[in-house]
Amino acid sequence: MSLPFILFFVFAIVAVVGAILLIVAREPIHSALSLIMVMVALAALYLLLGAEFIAAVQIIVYAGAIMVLFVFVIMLLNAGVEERTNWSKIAKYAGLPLGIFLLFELAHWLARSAIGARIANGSEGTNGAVSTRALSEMLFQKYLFPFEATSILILIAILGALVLAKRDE
Amino acid sequence: MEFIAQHPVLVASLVKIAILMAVLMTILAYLSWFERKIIAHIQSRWGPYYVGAHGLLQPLADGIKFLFKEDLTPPASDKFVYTLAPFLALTLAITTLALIPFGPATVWIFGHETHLVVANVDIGLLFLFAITSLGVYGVALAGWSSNSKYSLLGGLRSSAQMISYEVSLTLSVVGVLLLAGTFNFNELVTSQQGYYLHFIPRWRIVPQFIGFLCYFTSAIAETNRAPFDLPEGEQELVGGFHTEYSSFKFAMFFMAEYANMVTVSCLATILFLGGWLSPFPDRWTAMQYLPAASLLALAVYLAYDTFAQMRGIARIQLAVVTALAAVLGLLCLLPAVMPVIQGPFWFTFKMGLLLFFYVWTRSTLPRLRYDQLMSFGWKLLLPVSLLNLVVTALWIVFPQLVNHG
Amino acid sequence: MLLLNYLWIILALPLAGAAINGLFGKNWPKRAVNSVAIGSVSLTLVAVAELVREFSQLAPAQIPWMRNYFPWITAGPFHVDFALQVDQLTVVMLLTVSFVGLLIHIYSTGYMEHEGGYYRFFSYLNLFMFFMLTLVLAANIVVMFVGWEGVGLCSYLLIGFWFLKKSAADAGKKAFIVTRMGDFGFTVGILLLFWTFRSVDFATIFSKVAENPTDIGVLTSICLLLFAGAIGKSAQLPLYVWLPDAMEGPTPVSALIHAATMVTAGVYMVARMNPLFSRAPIAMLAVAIVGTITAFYAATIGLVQTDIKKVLAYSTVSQLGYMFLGCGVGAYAAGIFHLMTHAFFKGLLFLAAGSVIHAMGGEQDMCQMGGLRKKIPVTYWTMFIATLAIAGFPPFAGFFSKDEILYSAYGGPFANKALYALGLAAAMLTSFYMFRLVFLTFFGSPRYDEHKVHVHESPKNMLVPLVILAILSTIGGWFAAPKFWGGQDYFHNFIGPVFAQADKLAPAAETTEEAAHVLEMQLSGVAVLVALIGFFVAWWFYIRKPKAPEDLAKSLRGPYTLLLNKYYADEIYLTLIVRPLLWLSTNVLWHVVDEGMIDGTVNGAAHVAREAGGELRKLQSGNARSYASWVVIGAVGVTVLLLGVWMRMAP
Amino acid sequence: MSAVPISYYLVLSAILFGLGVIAFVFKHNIITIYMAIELMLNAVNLAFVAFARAHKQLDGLVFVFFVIVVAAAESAVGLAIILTIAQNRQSLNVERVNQLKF
Repeated sequence: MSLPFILFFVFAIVAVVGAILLIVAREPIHSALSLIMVMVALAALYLLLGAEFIAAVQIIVYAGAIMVLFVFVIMLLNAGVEERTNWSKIAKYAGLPLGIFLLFELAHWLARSAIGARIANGSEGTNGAVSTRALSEMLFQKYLFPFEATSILILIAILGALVLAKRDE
Repeated sequence: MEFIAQHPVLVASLVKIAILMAVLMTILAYLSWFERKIIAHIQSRWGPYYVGAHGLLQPLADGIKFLFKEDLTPPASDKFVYTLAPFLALTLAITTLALIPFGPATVWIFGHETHLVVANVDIGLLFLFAITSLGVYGVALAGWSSNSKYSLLGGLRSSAQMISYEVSLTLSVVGVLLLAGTFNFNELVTSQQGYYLHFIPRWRIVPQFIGFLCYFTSAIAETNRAPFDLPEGEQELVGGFHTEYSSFKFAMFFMAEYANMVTVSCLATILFLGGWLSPFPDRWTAMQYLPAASLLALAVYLAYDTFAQMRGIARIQLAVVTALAAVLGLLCLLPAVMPVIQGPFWFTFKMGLLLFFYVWTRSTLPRLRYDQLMSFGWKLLLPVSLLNLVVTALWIVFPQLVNHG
Repeated sequence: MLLLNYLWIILALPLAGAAINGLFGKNWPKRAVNSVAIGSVSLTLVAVAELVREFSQLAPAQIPWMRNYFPWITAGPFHVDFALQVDQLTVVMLLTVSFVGLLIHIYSTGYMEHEGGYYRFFSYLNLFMFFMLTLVLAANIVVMFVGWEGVGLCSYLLIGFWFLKKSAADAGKKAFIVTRMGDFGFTVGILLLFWTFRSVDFATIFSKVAENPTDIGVLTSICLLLFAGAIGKSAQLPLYVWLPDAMEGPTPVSALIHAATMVTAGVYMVARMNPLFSRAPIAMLAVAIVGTITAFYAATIGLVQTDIKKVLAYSTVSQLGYMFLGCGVGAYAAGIFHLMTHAFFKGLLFLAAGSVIHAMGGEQDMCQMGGLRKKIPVTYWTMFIATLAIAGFPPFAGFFSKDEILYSAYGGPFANKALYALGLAAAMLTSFYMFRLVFLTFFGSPRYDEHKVHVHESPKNMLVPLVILAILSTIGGWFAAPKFWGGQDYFHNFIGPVFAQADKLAPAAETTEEAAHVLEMQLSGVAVLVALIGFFVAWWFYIRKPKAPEDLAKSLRGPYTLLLNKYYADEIYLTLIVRPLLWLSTNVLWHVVDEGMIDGTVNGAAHVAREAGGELRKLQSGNARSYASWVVIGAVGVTVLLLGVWMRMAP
Repeated sequence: MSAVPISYYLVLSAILFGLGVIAFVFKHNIITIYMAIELMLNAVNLAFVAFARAHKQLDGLVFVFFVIVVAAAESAVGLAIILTIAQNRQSLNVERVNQLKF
């Protein structure tokens, strides 16, 4: 049981627990906190996978910006305990069981399937972090156009948010 | 046991963390004293004076007071989050300091090599930003959980403020990153070695002066300090997000604030002021004695003070301090210590300077109105830092364009 | 080498003129419009002159001179450049078009003076020049097709220039539609051409067809299809019907488009395509036959028409027939030469006719004229010269060209006596109806009310073109005067290289040089004789015994009415083609196919959709959680399919 | 240092994704449903990073980057929508926002 395994299992458990808490919590703010927990744990896992930059971005953008936005909105709307109505029969009788089934199916397949094994072998020998420089070069050369496209997308999103949130007198 | 043997890194880190925490806590404690003293003198008062000589024991007294006060929890509050918030704030604030290198990458202490940093991460700066960006939660959650209008508004305000100023903070730093081409603190510092015209140090503040201004301004806002300390604007909303907090939880917010100040100043030192680098060229070897000299000078002054001014118990306390200063000064003269002490000395010196600026602005400038704050952040600071970034980028790219068509 | 490298300037000038007049000319004074229109065309003429000068300095190897400006269409193997080329044929056409065009522009300034839509008219004319020049300069058949359709469009616009007059509008539509039929063939021909040679460039096609002989059947069909286009454009049987109606347009238009230039595009195309045609004897024969029959047929109709412009229109048709006869018997040079001379004298005839109509204040019926000789002498003399030219009297232009065509029809490589005989008859008829026209118009006693109509000579800017054209129709023939006439036959020497391939293919004449000359002498003698006969008959009928025509008409009631009604061609077309088509499209295509099938399908689809929607919409409960569940169900389905089934199958 | 087999990460991401789906169906509060979506995105990101590590290629990381950016845009708009919804009908329960139906 070496250090990476310990760390992996610690953070994996944290993530899963966070996800479960997200589901069971009745207070939106608790859900948000648990989601932040998941995200931080994932960031740590990214570090384990040697993706430092992504880990940082994950925390800065996801945990630091998006989730802050969520918390912000929750505070703004002062969202209280969620009421659990069950008007959608299909969600109750089909959605949930199938969701659980999906979970186990995916997990089982990924654990057992040949691809999973092959990739597991593929992981051997890869060590050391990805250099941020290489990543940035790929981002700004190979994926330059998508990058610009996303910038446009964000601009549009900002405008949309403005238009939506503006109270029309 | 053998697990530890496998991982000596852990041990080293633990030791460093212990030292850092000890030093940091005292610094945080005495930062309040420092601040109160300076403000007092700026307003031509004495400031804390009676608890110990020159009020040197004031922080201790405050700490004890905080500890023994009753810890109130509003009944309507969300207990879990309410308790979580201050811890979050303080932990995050302190964690960042683990990334700050206080001295050269490798120094030799008593024959074996160490780094004067807890964690030398390859992309340290990004991590620092990552952690500081989480700092918002402390405030926001505190504001929300204590379930009171003042707190909520304060929390909302401060989180909004922090988010909006984080943008310009990051942007103003990017200019430096472009010039240095790395996220690693050590490289960031070492890339600032050398001198213009043989005596002006090659610090990033010279080419990035605008960036520095933007950085420092948004840093003040980021740490919710005057003149941007709206969240605890007493006039409109009592104590802001920590209105409902009392005793030690309140103290934690306090310490978190100071820790943030320290972090930000450290960052500014590293990015713009050449970190631990000495402002003087190495050939001026005499300057190596500067730390010792300054400490000894302090000791001398204190000694004079002790015997000229002090009476009774205060005289004894001050004598102890004098002795401490003298011992430290002499310690710095040891050939084993002298090279090691250079980096930290200059680092703390610059950091202290910046902290002094902090206090200075606080005691000088009036508080902004909220809309002023926001428009200042979005309409002035952000564009300026963006412009700075663009100009820097062009400055870097232009030669390439010229050369390679 | 300015213009050789910048050929497009020649196209740009008239286009610019058209654009400027069309866009801004509406409120400009007539003078401004004139200066733009005429300025652009005269500049074009100057450019063409310069081009010819530079062209004359080219080495034979450099001809045809190609310029490739930009790739226009690229779709897989199908690649078309916007490319222009210049060779002798092009030069001849360029000179003819731009020169006659300029004269007619000038003429129009006088003729259209009192008309509305002045700027529109000139903008159209310039546009026509642009397209005509494009057609002539094109280096591949697609660009040529652009010009081809462009001139068609302009002729439509100009025929229907007075679009408020129903007859004019209908004539325009008729011209457009009838030509379409030919163009359909032309388009198919282009496709077949590309399919056969994998290229649309003339140079490539000709070299390929020269190198490896292609299947004769394919070649023939290509040529026939292209010729179908020519039939439509150049108003040959059976698609000639639009040209007489086209006379609804202003007379300058008739002169420029429907006599001098556009209608000859077909001839030009056939000549341009000569390497193909010469390899397809059947096609050649078809061309020749169609040409000859048209020539004769149109001439017969021309005999009895009383509308001065209609007569000219039919004579145009028949002259075009001559040109095709020339090409058909392998004498392309002769055909082109006749094209040129015909441009001169037929243009002149139309302009003169226009001048007459102008003088008569819009009267077009020759039975309402007469005795105008004194009143409008210039018009009279010019028109008389033109008549001599068209009738084929030496030494006027028409003589040489027509004579040469007839000669090659008789003794040429693809000679055919029957065609020759028919052509000769047509020649006689030509001279008859032309002199009939002259006599009816200018001689005898006035048959109009002199108090109402006060005849006046046209203004200078109309007469000058007449005179110039008259001079040309007089001396124009000497460009191609055969040796034994003491001429140098510049024309053939000049244009010869273009038809080198065709001449190589042609079976060598079995007769010797001087024998040929003798034969040609005799034939031209015969031609002149025939023309004289026509002249005398006309003189007899319309000067000597003015009553005779009526008697003849009475005695030959049947044929007369037949001719008068143009062989009832329009009526026949109406009953045979138009009516059935109309019936088909209304009763079958409209009521059955469109309303029944298409609308039925659409409505049925809509109905099905509505019914299905009515059922399915119950799924839309408005409860987002249900939707989420549906999504999950779908996801599970897909994953089960993917992981459970597909992954198992995958090795 | 023996690396953790990639399949572990994949399984983890699968579990997180499944939990996200469950939350997506189970939660009633619109904001939390958004969070569920974010959770799923995160799970996918983990898979991406794992694959990138496995194939020793950076593209996966770039994709993660894009996913994060798009998520940011999406949440900005989404939260604005939520704000308007909450203003118009004083409830965040997704089942109470059911006017848009046949």
